[in-house]
Amino acid sequence: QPPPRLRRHSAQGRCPDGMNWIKEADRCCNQCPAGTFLLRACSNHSNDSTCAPCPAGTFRTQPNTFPKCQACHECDRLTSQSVLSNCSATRNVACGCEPGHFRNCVDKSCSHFSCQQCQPCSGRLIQRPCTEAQDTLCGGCKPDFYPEDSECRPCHTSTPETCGKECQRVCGGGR
Amino acid sequence: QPPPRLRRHSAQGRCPDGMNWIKEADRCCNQCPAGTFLLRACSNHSNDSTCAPCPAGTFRTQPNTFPKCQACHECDRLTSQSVLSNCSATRNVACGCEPGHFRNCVDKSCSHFSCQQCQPCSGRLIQRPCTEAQDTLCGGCKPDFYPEDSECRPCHTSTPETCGKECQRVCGGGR
Amino acid sequence: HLPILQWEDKRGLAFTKNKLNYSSSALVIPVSGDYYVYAQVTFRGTTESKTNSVTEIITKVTDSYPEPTQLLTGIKTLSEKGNSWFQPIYLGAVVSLEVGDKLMVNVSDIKLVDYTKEDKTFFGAFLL
Amino acid sequence: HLPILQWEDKRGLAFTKNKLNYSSSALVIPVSGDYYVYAQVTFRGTTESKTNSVTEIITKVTDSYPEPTQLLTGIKTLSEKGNSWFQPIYLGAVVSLEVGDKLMVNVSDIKLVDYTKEDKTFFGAFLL
Amino acid sequence: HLPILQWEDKRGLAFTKNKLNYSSSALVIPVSGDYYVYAQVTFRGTTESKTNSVTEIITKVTDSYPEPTQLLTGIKTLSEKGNSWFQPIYLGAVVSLEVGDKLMVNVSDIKLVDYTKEDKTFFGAFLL
Repeated sequence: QPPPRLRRHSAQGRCPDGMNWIKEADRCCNQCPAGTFLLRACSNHSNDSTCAPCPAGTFRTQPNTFPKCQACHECDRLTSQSVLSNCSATRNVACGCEPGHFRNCVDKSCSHFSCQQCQPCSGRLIQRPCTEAQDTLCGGCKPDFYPEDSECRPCHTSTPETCGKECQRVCGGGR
Repeated sequence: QPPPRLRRHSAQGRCPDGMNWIKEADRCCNQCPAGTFLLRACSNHSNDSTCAPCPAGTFRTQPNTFPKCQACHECDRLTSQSVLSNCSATRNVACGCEPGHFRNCVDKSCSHFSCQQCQPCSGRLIQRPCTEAQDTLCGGCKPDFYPEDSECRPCHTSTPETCGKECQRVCGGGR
Repeated sequence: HLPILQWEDKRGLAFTKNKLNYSSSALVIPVSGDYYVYAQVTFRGTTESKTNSVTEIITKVTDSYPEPTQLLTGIKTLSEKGNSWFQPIYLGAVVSLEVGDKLMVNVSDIKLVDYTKEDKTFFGAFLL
Repeated sequence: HLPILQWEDKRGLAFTKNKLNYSSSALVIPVSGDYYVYAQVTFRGTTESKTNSVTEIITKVTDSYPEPTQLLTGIKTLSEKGNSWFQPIYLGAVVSLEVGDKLMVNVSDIKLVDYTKEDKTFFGAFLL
Repeated sequence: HLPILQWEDKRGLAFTKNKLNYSSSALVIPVSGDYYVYAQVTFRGTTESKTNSVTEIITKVTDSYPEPTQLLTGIKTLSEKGNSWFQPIYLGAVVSLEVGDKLMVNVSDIKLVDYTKEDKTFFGAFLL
């Protein structure tokens, strides 16, 4: 049976759920709810800590007894990122890509990405549309378009002299 | 009227022109002229600081009360820089490029540059000569030189077999 | 001179204490002495940025002297292939400073500084 | 989260003292205060590694809080030509820590960390 | 061994104090203890330099022991396109040193060290 005094210290760090050990108060205090931070630890007469809301530009997603909130991140305008959801007292900003752009991940976890313009598939069929995660996947040439030097050209722009084998195959012989 | 003691403190930092507040002396002292540094602060009987000349390899461009002078920069021989003017007690070294070289700026302010050999415009007219700031700008081929694979070749080296269309146009038909 | 960075000094991980205060883009030295001064700037750009080098300089300004002094400089040439690039530069050293001296961070191009997260670009000093 | 590096804390140049102990991949803070925290990771790879960036993050974990806090981050994109490449990333800054906080180093890809010599990859902290 | 750099210890921003003196290319430790040791070397070259990597090593030499100890190493491979390139390497960490130990900085190639400005290449240490 360890001496009582020792046990009080050994209690350090083991508080009931929803409470944290506060060194200054030398006791367990209630956690402050998400979106707030610990302004003053609880005193001897009550478990309640004094909490204050996170100032603008900061947040806390979880109940805590931190003296400060976390600073919000910002979306990167230079790489065409857009704000999916603003930073709130309980949630960091969420960044995505502007319409017509997709995420070009710099690292595997894609926590760093730049927003790249979706390719237009001009003259081609769209096999898979552009999404936040992936560029458009272009398919073969649209009807009335013929393939030439890895491009799809409209039949109506071809002339008998320029209409090669591929062009005739697609746009018909009656040129 | 603030109490005299306070005023003495409030004088901190506000000295007449040509004088600086010296904490150790707790008073304003005369600045040391450019090319020198503060050896000893002025004492109560005179405003004059004791100044000493900047040691070799150091400089001060302005009147000051610093305990030391600034270290001279050096010109970069590896990148063919040359000394435009040596470091003096009152001025840092000035670096430029050796004759026949121009500054190839690494950054926008061109505080970092390497010296690149001016291009010779062999067989061409010099549209704008090489300067410290820019490479030579070569123009068209010199008289009696004809253009071939982006070079200018002297007419006299061409032979009837090798003298193509351009060569004949420039060097005349009587080949 | 090169553009001067502005800093957050209260929110998140940022803090100042012992009268080493931040005001108008500078840390102001409260007590003469030797300080370890450090800063990291994460530069980032895209192929359009067309930059071939980035520079970070920690500078000292003394009220009584008209010219700033460059204390620490990091310059890196870039040869990036991808459409977007990241390049951090860390600088740190001991310098002797006088009360009232101001410390600032200059960069070659403010548009290329990654300001989006406080753990990627930071600046500080402590008295030895 | 990114993988956490494990460290040697006794052999060679490594040491811990003043109760700033190392346990299960973390330095455990014995006394609340301001610490200068630093780490260098040397990344290395070959053309087969097919990586276009490396990242090093010094993270803080507090038992009473479910999410780690990213204190310092270094990210560098790679555009290496040779068949093998080396890329060191150094990070260091002052952070306020509480007793019991745990400091760890996360990396984008453990396979790319050069663990072969203690002078190339290291991690530490000291109380100001 | 790799060439050893020589340093200026008096002029400009350079200084030594508290008997941590500089002599024949080395900082000499006056008092046993834990020191934060740091150094930055800015390497620079041109296309003619034909180098594919640069290395900086902070080394400890103890009179009583014939071999130097490598304390901190930074190695970076180069893949530069432009006709001139710049590459800074910063190193810093806490090491336990004995009175009389000598600290030096070795580099892969002295010709590639940018010696032109004191704020680009520097070396120092302080007792914790």
